[in-house]
Order: sequence, then C-alpha cells, then structure tokens
Amino acid sequence: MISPTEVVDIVLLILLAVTGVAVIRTRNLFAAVMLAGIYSLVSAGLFVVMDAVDVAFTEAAVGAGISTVLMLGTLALVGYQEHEPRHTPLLPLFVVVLTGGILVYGTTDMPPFGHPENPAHQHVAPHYLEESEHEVGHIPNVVTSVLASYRGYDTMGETAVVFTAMVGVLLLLSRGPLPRRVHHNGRWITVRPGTTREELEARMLAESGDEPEPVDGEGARG
Amino acid sequence: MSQNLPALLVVVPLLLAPLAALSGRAKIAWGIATAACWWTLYAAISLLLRVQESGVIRYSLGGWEPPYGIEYRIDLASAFVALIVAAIGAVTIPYAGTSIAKEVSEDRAPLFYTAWILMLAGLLGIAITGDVFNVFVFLEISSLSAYSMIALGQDRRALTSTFQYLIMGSVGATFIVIGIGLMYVMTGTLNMVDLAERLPMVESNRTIPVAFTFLTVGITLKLALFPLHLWLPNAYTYAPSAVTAFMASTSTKVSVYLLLRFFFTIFGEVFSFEQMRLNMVLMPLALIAILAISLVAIYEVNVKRMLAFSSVAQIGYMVLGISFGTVLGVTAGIIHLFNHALMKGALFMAMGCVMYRIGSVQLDKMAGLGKAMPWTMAAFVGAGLSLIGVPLTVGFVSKWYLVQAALAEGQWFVAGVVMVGSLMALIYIWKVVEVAYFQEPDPDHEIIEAPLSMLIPTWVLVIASFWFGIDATTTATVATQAAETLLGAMP
Amino acid sequence: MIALGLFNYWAVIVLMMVGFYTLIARGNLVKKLIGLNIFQTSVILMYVSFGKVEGGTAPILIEAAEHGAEAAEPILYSNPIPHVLMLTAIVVGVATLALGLSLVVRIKEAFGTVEEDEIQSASL
Amino acid sequence: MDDRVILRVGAKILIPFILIFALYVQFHGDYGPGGGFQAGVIFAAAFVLYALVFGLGNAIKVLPPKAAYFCGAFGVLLFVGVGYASMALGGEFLNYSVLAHDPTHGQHYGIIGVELGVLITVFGVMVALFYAFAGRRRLDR
Amino acid sequence: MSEGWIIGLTVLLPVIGAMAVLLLRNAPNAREAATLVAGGATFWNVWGLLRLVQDGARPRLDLLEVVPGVHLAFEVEPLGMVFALVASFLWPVTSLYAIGYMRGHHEENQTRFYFFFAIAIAGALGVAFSANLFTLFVFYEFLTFCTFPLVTHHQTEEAKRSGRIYLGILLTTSVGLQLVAIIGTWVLAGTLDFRTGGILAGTASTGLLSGILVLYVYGVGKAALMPFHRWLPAAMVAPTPVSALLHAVAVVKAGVFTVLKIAVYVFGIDLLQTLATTSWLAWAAAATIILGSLVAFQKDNLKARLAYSTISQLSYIVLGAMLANDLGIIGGGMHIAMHAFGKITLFFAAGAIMVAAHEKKISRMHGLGRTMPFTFGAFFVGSLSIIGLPPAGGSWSKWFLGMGTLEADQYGLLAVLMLSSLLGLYYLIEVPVKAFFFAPPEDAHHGEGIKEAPLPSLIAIGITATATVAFFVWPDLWYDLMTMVVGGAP
Repeated sequence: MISPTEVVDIVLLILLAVTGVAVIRTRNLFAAVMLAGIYSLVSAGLFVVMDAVDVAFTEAAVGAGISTVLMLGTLALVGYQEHEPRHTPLLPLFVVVLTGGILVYGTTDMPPFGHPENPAHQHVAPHYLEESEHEVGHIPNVVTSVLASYRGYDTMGETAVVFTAMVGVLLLLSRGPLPRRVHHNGRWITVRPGTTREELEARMLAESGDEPEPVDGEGARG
Repeated sequence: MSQNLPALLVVVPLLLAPLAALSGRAKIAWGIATAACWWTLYAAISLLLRVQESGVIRYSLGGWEPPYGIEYRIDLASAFVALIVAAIGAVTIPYAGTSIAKEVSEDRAPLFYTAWILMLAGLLGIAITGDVFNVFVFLEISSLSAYSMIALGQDRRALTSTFQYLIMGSVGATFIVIGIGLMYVMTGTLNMVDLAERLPMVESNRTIPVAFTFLTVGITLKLALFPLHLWLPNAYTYAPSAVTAFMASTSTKVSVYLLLRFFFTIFGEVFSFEQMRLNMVLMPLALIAILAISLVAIYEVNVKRMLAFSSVAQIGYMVLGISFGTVLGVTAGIIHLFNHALMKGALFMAMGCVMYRIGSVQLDKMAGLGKAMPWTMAAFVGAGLSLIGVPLTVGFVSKWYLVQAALAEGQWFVAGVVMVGSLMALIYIWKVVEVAYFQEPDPDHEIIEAPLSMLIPTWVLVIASFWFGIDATTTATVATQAAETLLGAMP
Repeated sequence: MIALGLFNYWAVIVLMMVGFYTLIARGNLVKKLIGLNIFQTSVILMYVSFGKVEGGTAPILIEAAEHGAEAAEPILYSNPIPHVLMLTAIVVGVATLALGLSLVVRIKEAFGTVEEDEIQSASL
Repeated sequence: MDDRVILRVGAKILIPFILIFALYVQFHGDYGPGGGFQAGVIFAAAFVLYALVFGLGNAIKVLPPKAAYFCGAFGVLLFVGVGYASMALGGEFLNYSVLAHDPTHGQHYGIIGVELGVLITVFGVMVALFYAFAGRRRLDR
Repeated sequence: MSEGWIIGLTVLLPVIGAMAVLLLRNAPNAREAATLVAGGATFWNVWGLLRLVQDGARPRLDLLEVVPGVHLAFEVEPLGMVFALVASFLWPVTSLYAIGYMRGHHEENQTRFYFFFAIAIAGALGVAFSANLFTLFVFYEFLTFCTFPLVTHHQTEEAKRSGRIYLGILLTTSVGLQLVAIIGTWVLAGTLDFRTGGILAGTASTGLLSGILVLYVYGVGKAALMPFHRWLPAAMVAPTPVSALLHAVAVVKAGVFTVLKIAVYVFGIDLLQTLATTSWLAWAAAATIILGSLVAFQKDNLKARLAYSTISQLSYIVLGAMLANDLGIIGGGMHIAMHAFGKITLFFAAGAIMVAAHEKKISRMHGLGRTMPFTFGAFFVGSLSIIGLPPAGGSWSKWFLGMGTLEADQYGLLAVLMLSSLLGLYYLIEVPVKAFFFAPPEDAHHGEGIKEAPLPSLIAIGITATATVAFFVWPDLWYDLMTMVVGGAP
C-alpha cells in the first residue's frame, strides 16, 4: 500500500527529473540557473520528506540561495546564451549509461529503501541516538552533536574548505585599480595598472593598430 | 605535546593558514608558510620514527573512540607518505619564495601562500586519517587550494587547464563520495579499520564491488592514471613553477597512497585481487601509460609539458607495482612514490629556474643553456639520469624493485616494458641535453645563472636523488615494512 | 516506504546521471558547472535516502514528557550520519562551485568566450 | 530612484528580522534544525540583500571587503583555537569535555565555540565571494 | 693500510687525477703532468695488487649496502686483474700519446678531455674489480656516461649523431637486456656475488637459464656482438686517443670482460656446457667475426677499418667464453690483453698519421711509409698481433682459442678463426705494405714538411709496440692469471 508520504516522494522525484531534463535542454543559461535553483529547492523538499531537516535547510539556503546568486553574478559577466552543441553526444551518453547501469546493478542487492534493519542503521548511528544525551549533553538535535562533536573534525575541515574557496576566488577575481582606457590616435588602448609612463609611451609608439589582448586584472584589494 | 603530535601535524598548518591570509605582506606570509612546512617536516620525521619504534599510532580526534569519532591512524605507509609530502614542502617553499615573487603579483602573494599551506595540510590530512569521509574532506581542501594556485600561471591557458582539472577532480571526488556511501550503507561505519572488519561479511553482495569500482575510478581520476590523466599535463604545464614542483611531487603521490589504503587496508588484497581481478585492469592501463605516454613525451617540445607527460608514465610505474598485489610489487610502488617525488621535483624545479631566467621552457629557447646556466642544467641532467634509471640514482632503485616484482611473478614481458619505458625517458631527457649542450646560445640574450635561493633547493633534491640511490637501504626497508603492513604479512 | 523497494534509489540514480551527462556532454562552462551542481545534489539525495528509516522521524530527540503516551514503544529516528556527511558535502559543493565560477569569469575575460570548442580554437 | 522606495523601506524593515532569524538559527541549532553554517548563510543573505537594494558602494561602507575577508579567516582560527584550547587543557584535539569541570558542560561550550567559528567563517566568506563577483565588471561593455 | 683500501685507492686515484686536471686547467703542462702522475700511481697500485692476487689472496672491499642484500663491493680476482693491468698500464701510455696528439692537432677543450679520460679509467677499474653483478653494472653504466663527452668531444652535428647512437645502443642493451638478466639472476639465485663455479646452477630450468644467457651476452652491448655493434664505428668521431684507449681498451674490453666474468662466475663453465644457447651464441660470435672482417675489408677510412677489426676481434673473446671450456676461457682472457696492446698500437699509428700527414684514407697513405717509417713499422707489429702471427703476443691467445674449439669439437669454429686471420692478414697488412712499397698518389705532398708524429706520441707507440712483441716471448703473466681463473694452479 502506498502511503501519502510515498506519493509525495514520487511526485517530487518526478518533478526533479523534469527539472533536470529541462536544464539539459534549455539553451538559455538564465533559465538553466533558475531551474537549477528550483532543482535544489525541490530536493530540499524531498529531504524534509526523508527526515533530513538540517540538510533541507542547508540545501535551500545554499543550493537555491547562494549558488543561484553566484551563478547569476557570473552570468552577468559572461553572457546568457549557450551555443548549439557541435559534437554528437554519443561518448558522454555511453559513459553516463554505463555509470548509471553499474550503480543500478549495485543497488539490486541493497536492503530496501527505508528498512529499519538496514546495516547502516545498526552499527554506529544507534550509539549516537542513544548515548549522545549522556556523552555530549542535552542537545536534542543529534545532527548537531554529531556534526560539532563526534565528527567535529570533519566540520573543521569543512570550514577550511570554505575558507580555501574564499582564498581561491579572491586570488582569481580580486583586483585593485581597474585597467584604464586611454585614448590615443583615434583608438582606445587598455593600460594595465602599474604601467609606468615610459612604458606607456614606448607601447604607444610600438602599437601597430591591433586591439591589445584582453587585460588581466592584476593587483588585489587585499 | 608529543602525544598530540598526530593532530598537530595537520592542525598547525591549519592554524597558520588563516594567519598567513591575515598577514597582508608577501614576506610575512612566506615566512609563515615556511614555518608550516618545516614544522610538518619535523613532525613527520618524528612520527615515522615513532611508528618504526612502536607500531601503529592511533589518535582519537575529539576524544571519541572510533568508530564513533574520527581517528588518525598512522602506520608505516601513512607516515612515509606524510614524510614525502612534508619533505617536498620544506624543500620547495624556499624556492617558491623567489620564483613566486616573479610569477605572482605581490598583493596576491599572501593568499597564494595561504593556499600553499592549505594544500599541505590537506595532503597530510589524507595521508594519516583513518576515516574514509575525512579523506574526502581533506581531499577537497587540497584540491581547491591546488586549483587556485594552478590558475595563477602566467599563460591564460592556466585558467582553462584549471577548469578542466576542477571538473575532472570534482567528478573524481564525487565518485569517491558515492563509493563511500555505498560502503556505508552496507556496513554502517566510516572508520577504515572497522570497515575492514565488517566488509568481509557483505562482500558477496553486489553493492560492495560497485563501491569498489567507484572508489577506484574516483581515485584513479585524482592520480591521473591513463586514460583519466587528461587534466594533468595541462595543469602541470601552466601552473607557476613552484606549484608544479610541489604538486608533481606530492598530490598524485597521496592519491596513489589512497589507492593502496583502499585496496589493501579496507578491501583487503584477497577481495581486490582475487575477487575483483584488479590486476586485469590496472596492469594493462599501467603498461599503456608507460609506453604510450612516454611516446607522447618524446614528441613534446615544451619541456614542462614533457615532464608532465613523463609524470603520467611514472604514475604507470607506481600503479604497475601495486597491480602485482605482492609485497615486492607494493614495495616497488611505495619506493617509487618517494623516488619519483625527489627526481620529478628536481626536474620541475630546474625548469622553474629556466623559466625564471628566460621566461619560457620551449625546447628551442633552451639552446646553449648548458653554458649559460651550468648549475641549473647540471641539476636537470642529474635528476634526468635518475628518471632514466641509471644505477646509483633513486630511479634505479625503483626499477630494481619493479622488475624484481615482475620477474618474481614470471612476467618477463612486463619487465621488458619497464625497461623500454626507461629507455624512452632517456630519449626525452636527452633531447633537452642535446639542445642545452650542443647548440650555440642566442648571442643577443645575456642569460645568467638562476638565483641561489632557487638553485639550492633544486640541488637538495638532486643530491637526495643520488643519496637515496646510493644508500637505498633505509627507504627500501621502510617501503618493504610498509608493504608488509599493508598486505597484512606483519602484525 | 518499503513498498517503494529500490525505486527510490533508481530514481536518484537517474537524476545523478542527468547531472553527470550535463557535466560531460556540454561545452558551455557554466552549463557544466550547473551539471556538476545537479550531480552533487543528487548524490546528496542518495545519501539522505540511505539514512531514511521507515516510520522514523527526524533525528531530533523527543523528551520523554513530550513523548508521553507512546513511551512504551521506542521512537524510531532516521539515521543522522548521512545528514551530517551531507551537510559537509553541500558546503564543499558550493565551495567548488564558487571557485569554478570565478574561473569561468576569468576565462571569459581572457578568451572572450565560455564555450569549450571556441576556447580550444582560440588557444591554438 | 523613486520607484525603489518600497523596496528600500521593505528591505530596511526586513533586514533586522533576517539578522534575528539568523541568530535564532544559530542558537537554536541544538534543539531544532540549524547551526553555524545555515546561520552564516542567512547572515550573508541579509548583506547581499542590502547590497542589492542600496548598492555595492553603500554595502562596502557598512562592511568593507577587508572585514569580510577578516571574518573568513578569523572563523577558522576560532574553530582551530577551540581545538588547541582542549589540547592545552590535556584532552585530545577538539575534545571539548576538558573545557569545563563537567564534561557535558565542556561539550556545550565547545560546540558553541566551533559553531560560532563556522558562522563567522561562512558569513565572511559568502560576503567576500559576493563582493568578488559583484565587483568584477564586464570589460567588453 | 688494509688490502681492501688499496682497491679503493686504486679506483679513486684516477678520480683524484681528474680533479687535479680540473684544478690545473690553466696550466697545460702541470695538467698533463698530473695525468701522468696519477696514471703512474694507479698502475703502481694495480701492480701491488697483482702480487697479492698471484699469491692467492682475494682482497675485498665492501663499500656499502645499496638496497638490502645488494652491496657495492670490490674484490680482486685474476680475471679482473688482467683487465685492470691492461687498463691501468695503457692509461699513462695513452696520456703520453695524447699530449703529442692533442697539441699537434690543436684540439679544443683539452681539460675536459683529460678530465673525462681519467674518470673513464676509474670506471674501467671499477668494472675490473667489481665483486658482484650490481657493482659491475654500476661501473659499466658509469663508463658509458663518462665516455659520452669524449665521443662527442667536437660538439659537431656529426658528433651529436654519433653520441646518440653510442648512448642509444649501449643503454638500450644494458638497461633493456642486461639489467633484466641481472635482476632475474637476483630473483633466482638470491645473490649477485661472483663465485667460482657460478651462482645460477640448479636455480631454474635450463631453458630459462639459456634465455638469461642470451640476455646477458646481447645485453653487454660493449662487447659489440652484431647487431649491436653500430656504436663502435660511430664512436670513431672522437679524437684518436679516445678511440685508442676507450675503443681498443677500456670500453670494449669492459664489455668482453663482463661476458667472460659472467660466463665464469655467474654461470660457471659446467653449467654453460649444459645450456642450449651456448653453442648458438658461439656461432653468433663467429658470424660477427667474419662479418666484421668483411666490412673492415671494404673500409678505406683507416679508423673505420680498425673499428670493424675491433668488432671482429671482440667476438673472439665472446667466442672463447661460449666455448665453455678452460682453453676457451684462457684464450679469451689472454686476448683481452693481447688485442688491447696490438690494437692500441694500430690506433696510435693511425692518429700519428693524422697529426703528421693529415690523412685518414688508406688509399692516400701510399708511400707514406718512407716519411714515417717508425709509425708504419709499429703498425706492422700491431697488425701481426691482431692477426695472430709470431713474433707478436696475439699468436698465443689465438692459439688457445683454437685449442678451445678443438676441445669443444667445433671444427667449424676453428675454420672461422682461420678464415678471419686470413682476412685480417689482408686488410691490416695492406696498410704498411702499401705505405712502404707503393708510389704516393700524385696530388699528395708526402715529402714536404711531413715528418714523424710529435715525440711523446712516438714514445707511446714505441712502448706498446715493444710490449706486443714482448708478450710473445713472455706471455706467462697473462697465462698464469687466466689459469688461476679456470681453477688451475698458478
């Protein structure tokens, strides 16, 4: 007999599939980003159905929130339209079908979805559910006690990952003074920050008429 | 402090990384990075000595007993790999001080060194952790920092190659996560030792072979085994010199270590080799990597790229050793981890010196460098001899064990391929030697020797690659013991 | 939900493959990252499915007093471990995404395009 | 600019509530869903909203990029620092039980500390990321 | 000083000499004096060791353990003594010769030349004294690499090409075949030490051991068994003293010495006799002997002719080893010495002609004997030794080799030896005969301004030519040593 939650589960999964396929099909990147946001939001819903409220919360905040904002910010810089694919997608299709096939093969021996007797629910998890109250203290949300204490080291690593991402993005994107555009002999020239006057004059003399290569923003905000 | 040493090995860099980020000055950040690298070298050496003396060290992070908490579990293999990473870090950081000052703008340098420290911490974390999910977390720390450093290369293609690396690396990491999930669902644990105990109960199950497959594919993506190596040549070619040297000597090594850890400690060699017939897959791939990729290297005219392809081929050697599944083979693999780190580090550093002075590592630009930069090119030749496998260099020791492992299995053909591979290395190394020593330099360019701050670290590695080739008993003993531990031949 | 059997896993696998396909088949770098995002979200879905316990509730302990009448029977909770792991994975995912996007921005500035084949022809 | 009045007023009213909600998420993490990470994201979202409505320039005045950057690094320091504190008091790294006489109290302090570290880092990083992307102008325009 | 350290010092002395050469690079006279002093000292040391060996001692020096179970170690035994004597004696002699040649020919980079020359001798002595296969391999490769700068001394395109062939063939064979065989030996026998009677007996099927033997014999590329002989003529682009020492003495003899050593101390004569590939390899050597002679026959360039003659003569020694009996081994061992002295005389003469008359082609040397009688006289003596005619030392080694073929009932091989000597008679004796008795070519100016080579060179030629004759009268030194090798009383 199918229970109401199962119906919700199935409906959400179908919704996800539809969204996913729509992402593949659309050539409008703006739409794709939005659909990806929706995908995150719907999966957040699915997480709630599967009792993962913390994950749902985070997925909603990150997947639908931050990720979407970042992607939109990027699109504003790189344009909204995707080109027609030029090669036949046979190889990717093969890889995907193979990977999926292997995974499906792997699931065939798995205990049924949601069965309380699954080995995963028998070994370490019960310890957390039963003992965290004594060991960690009164923190009803077991996810929090596992996250911050039992597996606190992972969380520290996760914080470090976030920090690493910031370091990386700032290395790539930060810049100090923007390159200037200088008008010279009826043409505009882009000048990197830090160029001295002598260099500039020498370059103007040497300039043969080509538009200079795109400028790399050197210098950081700190 | 000493009982906390396992944690300190990793968390001292993790403490220093944000400090470097906040320092705001290139010099200070470099100083902090140097401190981090040298500290880890000290800690790694002490840990290795302690493991040799008193066996496996276990350290429960957060005080929670495994499998409830995360533990650090340091056996000889992990201590050895940690030592490799730390040693290379300690040698390359003085070098980076000079080369990065030229390749990366001053105001980005603090962030650069922060990324450097984070990468170091990530790699060390992978090497000593005893928890599979923790592996993933630290893998991401090291990968993300590697991406950001590679992207700083001066050529714009650095950006695209980083992107390619990011995509392939993320796919690899996701595959690893899938594999971990499948293992978890069948066993309910994430602790390596616990997994090793519980997996045999469910091995006949279809899920575990699939988990094994996903982990193997994921890790081989990270370690750039043919044919999943596509990201590596580009990334190594366009990254800043110091980063290439550091990465080439450490990050793929750590991935190889992971492969060992999963194959032998977690799944066990019986499952990996008898049930999954791993050698049927790994050995052909390794052999193709050795032959085909060496051939590609021969026709390459950008020397950094040539060396990068050579790295892919050398990874083939390591995987080949592992694919025998014997103590001798795994010893060969482990010892080549160390040896290749020394020689490839030195080679890339020599090329960094060339880059520093002439701004290019194209073969035709290197004419006459043997006279103009005698020490740099001598270092290149020295480390190159090692790559070829000339006796009394570390490269020979690797080959010695690898061929021995092959012959012990009666695989004369494989032994032949190993030798052909080293002869191909001779060809591509010699191409550089001929250009540098037999062609007249361009008289228009005044080229002078690289600065000492870059030459000395390079030579440290070159000398080390001879030292450990002349007296390989220490490394060989450690590698053999590590292999025995991994294969369970020793308690 | 046991009635669903393995269907849930299979559906999740299909979703994963949709993301994976977008990732490897598409030439637009932004689209690739969107694919990666979907791929990773679906993996999270898989993990969370692993943690689900039929008839269970979110792993937030309920006080005996609130629990009241049903005290005789132990309460079933869903498995918290996959949740914890996936919180980390989400964060790692967004970190990777941010770095990837900043690369895309720089690539656009350096090559004038974010289409893979055009970049390739531009860098020759 | 007149057509944005409603937006501005709305935002002005909304932002304090978002901040309070973030704090709630942070400190209610022990009892319900939530914690440092989610709270950090929400905090950052408040800032992003402010920046979108009042302009990047104004947002930078409220929270300079350097400050966001500092937060990103400081949170990590705080987290790691809690680990060192427990080490200094004789426990293993991140063993909060030694932070107070009663182990469960210690655990509690530790968890608050590291959650705060997570909050600060995530907030700082998210804002810094936003600044980095938003501050990058298209060159071909 | 213990005996062991004398070995160490002996190997080290050339290196010290090399360092001195480097230090004295700005003072040519002092530089060359340093070479000569080091050469003399080295020979003196070897002579001291010879006394010990003749008394039945086996001095040994264990340097270090490279990988567990594998040592870098020296041990002096009679066969190694033969090679060491040859190399250490001919080094100062060749240096003497080189002083005249290099100055007379105005060669560049003379310091580098003397430096690597000395280093190469250290390599050769290391090969001679090695106590196990590993040490032998180390010095074998070392010799390859440190002679590379000598081969490519002129740094021209041609030198570069030749260098490629040189390095390519020597490394391909040694790494691709020899090293595999060595590691195979290690896996089978668990040791790499040289032991009388061999270490491989009974460790594996004769089929496998036969295969390993093939790997060894072809893997020692320096023995120049066809088809791996191309490096030798290619290396002739080097200055003549290099060709003389390295390609008549150090490098090529390191090759055949290795073959002999492996035959005697790794396989053992008893085991060799049971292997299927032994006689097959003997015939491969025979083919090289004939083919090498035939090619030499056609070369007009004197150095090229000598090179092919060397290829042919080296296979005598391989053949001796593959005969797998005492006489063959004795003959092979003696031929190391006899051929060395004979061939180096020939090379010296060729170089002298080049310095004095600037002629490389035999056809242009007609009549030159009248202006350079001493040189061509020495050439004649050397030729006799190579062909195996009295009164030159070569006749003894050929005699024993011939006896060896009879002992092995290989009459066909005996015929090969005969035929080759006949060919040699023609292609070597042709040179002095035409030089003395033929009229010079019309455009040559042999009479004008050409005299004998510089004095140091002449002295060197005189020494080697005299020695060649002397060994006919007193071959006992070599014979006694080789008898000890095969287990007879000294």
